[in-house]
Amino acid sequence: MILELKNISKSFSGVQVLHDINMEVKLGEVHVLLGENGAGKSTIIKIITGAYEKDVGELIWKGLPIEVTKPSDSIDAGIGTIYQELNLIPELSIMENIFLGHEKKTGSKISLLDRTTMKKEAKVLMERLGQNVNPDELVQNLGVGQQQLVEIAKALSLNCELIIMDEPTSSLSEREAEQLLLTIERLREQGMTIIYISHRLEEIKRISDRITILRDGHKIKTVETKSTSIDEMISLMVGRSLDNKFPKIDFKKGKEILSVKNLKLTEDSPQINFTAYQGEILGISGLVGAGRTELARAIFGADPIVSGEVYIEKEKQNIRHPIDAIKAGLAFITEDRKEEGLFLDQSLIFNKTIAMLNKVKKNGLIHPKSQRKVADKYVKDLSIRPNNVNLLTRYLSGGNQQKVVIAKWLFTDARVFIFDEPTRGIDVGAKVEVYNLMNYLIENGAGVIVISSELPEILGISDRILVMSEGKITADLSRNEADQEVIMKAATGG
Amino acid sequence: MKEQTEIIEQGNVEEKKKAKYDFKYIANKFGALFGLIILSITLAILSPSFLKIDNLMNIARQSSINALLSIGMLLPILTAGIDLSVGSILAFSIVVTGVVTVMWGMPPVLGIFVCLLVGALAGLLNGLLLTKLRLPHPFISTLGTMNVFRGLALIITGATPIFGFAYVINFTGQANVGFIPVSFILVIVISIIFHIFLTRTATGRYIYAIGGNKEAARLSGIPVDRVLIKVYTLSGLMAGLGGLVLIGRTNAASPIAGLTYELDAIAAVIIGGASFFGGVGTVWGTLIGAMIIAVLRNGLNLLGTSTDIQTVVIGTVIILAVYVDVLRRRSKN
Amino acid sequence: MKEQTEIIEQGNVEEKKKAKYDFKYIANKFGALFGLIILSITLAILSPSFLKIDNLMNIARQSSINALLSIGMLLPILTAGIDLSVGSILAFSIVVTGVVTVMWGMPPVLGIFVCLLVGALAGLLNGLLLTKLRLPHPFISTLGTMNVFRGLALIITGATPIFGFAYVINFTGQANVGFIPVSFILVIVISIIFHIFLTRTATGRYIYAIGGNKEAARLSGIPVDRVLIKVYTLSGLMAGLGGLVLIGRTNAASPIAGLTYELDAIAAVIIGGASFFGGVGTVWGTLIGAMIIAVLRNGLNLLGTSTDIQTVVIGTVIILAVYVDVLRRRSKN
Amino acid sequence: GSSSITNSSNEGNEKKSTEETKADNLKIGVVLMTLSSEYWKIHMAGAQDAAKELGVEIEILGPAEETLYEQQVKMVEDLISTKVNGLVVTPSLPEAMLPALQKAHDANIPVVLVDANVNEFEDRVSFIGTENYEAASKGGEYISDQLNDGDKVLIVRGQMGAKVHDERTEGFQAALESKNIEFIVQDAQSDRVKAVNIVENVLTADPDIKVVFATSDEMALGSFKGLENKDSTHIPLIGFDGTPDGLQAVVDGQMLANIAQDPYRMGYLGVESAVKAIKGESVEKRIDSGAQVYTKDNVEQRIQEIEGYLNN
Ligand SMILES: Nc1ncnc2c1ncn2[C@@H]1O[C@H](COP(=O)(O)OP(=O)(O)OP(=O)(O)O)[C@@H](O)[C@H]1O
Ligand SMILES: Nc1ncnc2c1ncn2[C@@H]1O[C@H](COP(=O)(O)OP(=O)(O)OP(=O)(O)O)[C@@H](O)[C@H]1O
Ligand SMILES: [Mg+2]
Ligand SMILES: [Mg+2]
Repeated sequence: MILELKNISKSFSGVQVLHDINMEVKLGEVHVLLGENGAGKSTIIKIITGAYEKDVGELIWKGLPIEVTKPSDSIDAGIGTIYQELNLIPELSIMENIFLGHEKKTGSKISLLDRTTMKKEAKVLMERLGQNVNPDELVQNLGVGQQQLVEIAKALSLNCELIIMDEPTSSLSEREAEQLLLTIERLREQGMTIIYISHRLEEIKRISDRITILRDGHKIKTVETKSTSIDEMISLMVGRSLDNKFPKIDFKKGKEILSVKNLKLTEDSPQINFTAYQGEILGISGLVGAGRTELARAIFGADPIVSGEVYIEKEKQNIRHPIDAIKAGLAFITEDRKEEGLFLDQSLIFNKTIAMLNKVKKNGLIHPKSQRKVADKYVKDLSIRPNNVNLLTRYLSGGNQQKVVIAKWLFTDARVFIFDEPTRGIDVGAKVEVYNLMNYLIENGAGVIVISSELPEILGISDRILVMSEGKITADLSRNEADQEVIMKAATGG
Repeated sequence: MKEQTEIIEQGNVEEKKKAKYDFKYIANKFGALFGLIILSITLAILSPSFLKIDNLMNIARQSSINALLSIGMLLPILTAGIDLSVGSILAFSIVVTGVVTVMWGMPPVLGIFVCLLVGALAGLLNGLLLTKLRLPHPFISTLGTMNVFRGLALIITGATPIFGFAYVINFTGQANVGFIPVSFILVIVISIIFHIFLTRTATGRYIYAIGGNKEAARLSGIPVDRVLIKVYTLSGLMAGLGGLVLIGRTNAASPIAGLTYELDAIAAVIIGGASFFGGVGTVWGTLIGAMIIAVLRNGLNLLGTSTDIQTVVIGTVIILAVYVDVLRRRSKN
Repeated sequence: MKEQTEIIEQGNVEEKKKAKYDFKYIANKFGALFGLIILSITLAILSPSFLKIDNLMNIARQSSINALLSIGMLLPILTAGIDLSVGSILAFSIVVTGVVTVMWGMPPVLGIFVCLLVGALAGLLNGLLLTKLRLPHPFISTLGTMNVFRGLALIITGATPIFGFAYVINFTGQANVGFIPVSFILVIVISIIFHIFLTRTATGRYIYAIGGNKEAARLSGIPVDRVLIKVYTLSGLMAGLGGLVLIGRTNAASPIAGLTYELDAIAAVIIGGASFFGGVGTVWGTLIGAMIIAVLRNGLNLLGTSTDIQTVVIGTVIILAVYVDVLRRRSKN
Repeated sequence: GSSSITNSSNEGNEKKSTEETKADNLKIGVVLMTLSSEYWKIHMAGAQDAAKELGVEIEILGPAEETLYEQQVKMVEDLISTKVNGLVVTPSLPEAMLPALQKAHDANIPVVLVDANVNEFEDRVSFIGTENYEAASKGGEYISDQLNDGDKVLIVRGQMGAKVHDERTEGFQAALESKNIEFIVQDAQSDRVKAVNIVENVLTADPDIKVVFATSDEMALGSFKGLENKDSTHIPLIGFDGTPDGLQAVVDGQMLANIAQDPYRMGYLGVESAVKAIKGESVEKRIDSGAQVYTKDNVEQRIQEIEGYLNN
């Protein structure tokens, strides 16, 4: 037994989110925490690492009680953590971020930083994760996926005995996720203990030894992975079974709704052409850094373009700014909820209505009652928890934050929705709700484009799939043509 | 910081919940008052003159200029910016008003308009500099214009104050309704308008959005630049309005009026619970912040405290006022 | 902002990349110099005295106090904070030094030590207030102590300047080595030390990390509070050191010394390319920012510009200096 | 002061003082331009000594800087609230003080103006002081002999727009009007270091400056350092204020002359006149407290006087 949690409870502002949690992590196992969004997984992690202080309970580390009051306590004890939200310093380099807090120093008296050694080690660490990068590159220049890998490298560099990973694969594409899973398996072989959180049930099945299931802050039970099917996992965490993970309605291809012609993002980037139709869900797949986000941002007017045209319902649009895009009927659900999506210090109501305040006005003024009404509706539709629309979004769990971002854009009455990694961090149950929402949108004649790095998702929900590689569209596949292999081949450049 | 907005948001919470958390709710809603109340009680004990109507009206009158400037300053701070030029804009507005009314003989009523207009235009310039030049932070544009407007005020007047304003212009800063200073009534009216503006209009909510997360605001289709220009224009307008009150109070327009007023205004906003990082703050908090400063200065004068000791006490109270707020919020959790 | 740090980081980039981007690399590396160079050329054309060695040494001497304060100020700003109290700390340090050496007769060498120690302790107080009271932003703690230390300086001296310092104390601010002012040499040495400190030590990088993302820094096990305390202590120390130079420049310790110096220091840091939002900024940029301010003041004096126009010009140049930098960076992309 | 008119509001005040206060329980409020400079500390000493000798209570206020004229207004208002029996005010922007003074008058509080007059306020008990303008022109007259037609003179002054420094600058210039002097006026904002910088810079561009005049001793002492740094201590330097350090600089030959008003006397007379007015005694409407140019010849005596003031 490397770590034991005894009678851990925690509440925030009078609301109890963990109820008397007891749990044991065996030396050398991969132990998964599983539960719906807001079940309390991240909170348990943060209590173990000292990011939060527990109200009551006890932590036993290698047989001895341990007092963890601040993050450095857990780091010193030998626990490395990758938090759900990225915790990197954008202004610092990859190397500096990896060694932040445990820098290598030259032996001399004034102990300057040993940049050469750190750089070498950083490079090696990143290579182990399949990334050939310049360790001096600033983190702010990396995509979310690469940043996540830097986080992982940072935890690995600690030489710790227990690594905690809170949804590390949620922002990774299949290939990077695979790299990570291999790394985890290798670490386990070397005797490392790992606590792992994910909403991707297949990977849980593959790498874990045991699973502790949480529901609403209560521990339901701990099970052996070997003897548990995915359906069982679902019914344990949701409290009911889920018959269809990818509800799909019949595809009736309608009019052309969005068309991109000869779009060039930079002088020397390739031209991009594609069209989306009413009544279909158009998936865009690709590896991390393939340029999907850049494409979406360019269409949405968030970044300048060099040349090219965007048509909505065959009408040429002049989009220079997100305002133009919204006017033209576009919605863009960004992938980085914290940096680009949410107003963390504002309530759910605020976040929900900010992009379309005209709809909640009465006599020229914002009408709090109507605001509240629409917020309540979406809280119910997307099962956002807790269902307090006045709570600051900062205090929502990661998955629930993601739902708030989606809710914001659903409210804008757009005709074309571009979802960039929409189900990142969302639990299986809620995913189905998001897919149903997409179905609802196409039923009502909207265009839906989904960028996703999760292959099963892309395959499960799309009617047509574009694959991108190095800024180019390398494949345009119908639902029937597409499978994992074809996509991976196109994604790696043909 | 964070908790406060939460509370504000909870303004619309269901009745039964409100009842349950009743005491807490009120204690927190009026939390920024805590410091002010403690301070007032202390001063009332120390000085018999403090609670007299006469003196309370002094405070009302004396707080008004800073209150107006602070309400203006709240806007830039909500957007995670700052406006260092308000003191200079105030001076610039009033000397221009002096020139056009006293020296050129423009009708006084128009003079009022000029004072506000000059303030607003000066603020507009701040906004344009910030957004069109894409300056990294308004500290620069407003530090620059703080010097520019001060210099212009000196040049226009040849560094000489202007006197002899008409009663119409002096009215706001000088007159009373009953025993209540017009300037204080003005502050209340402006506060209500700004409160509605910030909480109930799209632009108002955009201000919070920009301060909370500028990139998210942009991607949500908020016209960030246009809102910022409005913000600095309004801040300038409030400086002009503060100037109008100052003319009335002193019957003069001096080119060195308003020196260091920006510090008092910023202090009021921050004491009132706004965050330097933007997105958090209220008109009422700001108003209370301005009152704390005014009450403190008044009280120390009543007690006859010498300047050097006053300086030390004011410094200490600024810290304590914010600390009381920190404690209150911490105890809440 | 971001680009600048990037450039510094690229100091270690592979040779072939460096070669390819050679011109750009140099243009950017020395980019913050652009404004300074343009300004200097303009002044050299306008005033024949500007480029005289004699005058250049004037500038070296005159920039030194602000340069020291600015280097100190860079630290809080890097952590997304601010230190408004540096001017007051400077005054407080020098009057204490005056009291202990001139009035109590302490050996002058110890006096130097006292001056620095008082500065550092005052800064330490700022750091402790910020971290232990968990104040939301150092604007509050340092606005408070700005008043407190000024008040204390006045109380200690009864508002009377102290003069008659020993040569040892005056040395730093007064003496030359050859024709180069000791104070300028001091600035260079301090710059090098701070550059190494900020770029090559763990604490230095933590300062950037805290400014970049405080929560991430905390979760990485960085002792955030301890680093912040160091930051404000160092800022105070530099104010003390600036005070030492000031004593030498004026042969006196006045309790009203250093009024508004914080604004000049902040301006230098920001003109030098640091970001108010933390995490971005360099010692060299700051130094150039301080030089721009000093050159400007010197040039306007040489030209005999009248004060009101000077004020306008200074304001305009502050904006332009930053704008030039904005343009340079934009053209880079 | 030529005319000696009895204060018009005397009778009213007399009634009030007999009704509400005993003569030995009087409280005088004094509002100075600032309390954070040596000049005003001397002024304060005068006021305190007068209060002690006359057995009245005294409350002295002043803003942190001379430029904060609105705060002075607040201080007068606040003192009215505390029901002082008399007020002594040194307005830094005189006209701005008018509404507050009117308020004092309406509350039957006699007001003595010191150092700077408020012309429009007819109800003042008295104005005590020397106009800064006249004092400064005395300094100009003093140096006039040493200047030739067309010479350059540097004036290092305090904050532009601050009345005290405006008047000192203008007075000095006016006295030299006939000489066709080229004046270089620079604002050092009463900061010693800025004065050093300005003198260094101006002398670099114009080494043929013939005289330096600083509108306060703080800046004059800084100017001397500037002269010293430019090896130009031969250039005559004139200070203003007559602070102990400034006078000592005259003794040491650092300054040629120091123009001094008599802040101690002003402070003393201010309180004394206020008390007289409260008691219904007659006070001259205009009292000239004198101004003097101190040079090596007469400075020693003045230093002794000042020491006497400050040490009792
Ligand atoms: N700082 C906080 N203040 C208030 N409530 C909080 C805070 N942090 C978390 N919560 C609440 O605690 C509950 C559990 O959150 P937690 O982040 O642990 O969920 P999770 O299981 O990790 O969910 P997800 O799968 O969405 O990441 C949620 O209801 C959340 O709103
Ligand atoms: N701000 C930036 N500055 C520089 N390069 C960037 C920036 N953002 C992304 N990139 C790079 O641009 C390329 C395309 O990134 P983009 O984010 O569009 O890819 P993606 O397919 O959406 O993958 P991801 O899953 O990482 O979001 C990548 O190589 C990425 O590293
Ligand atoms: Mg979580
Ligand atoms: Mg992406």
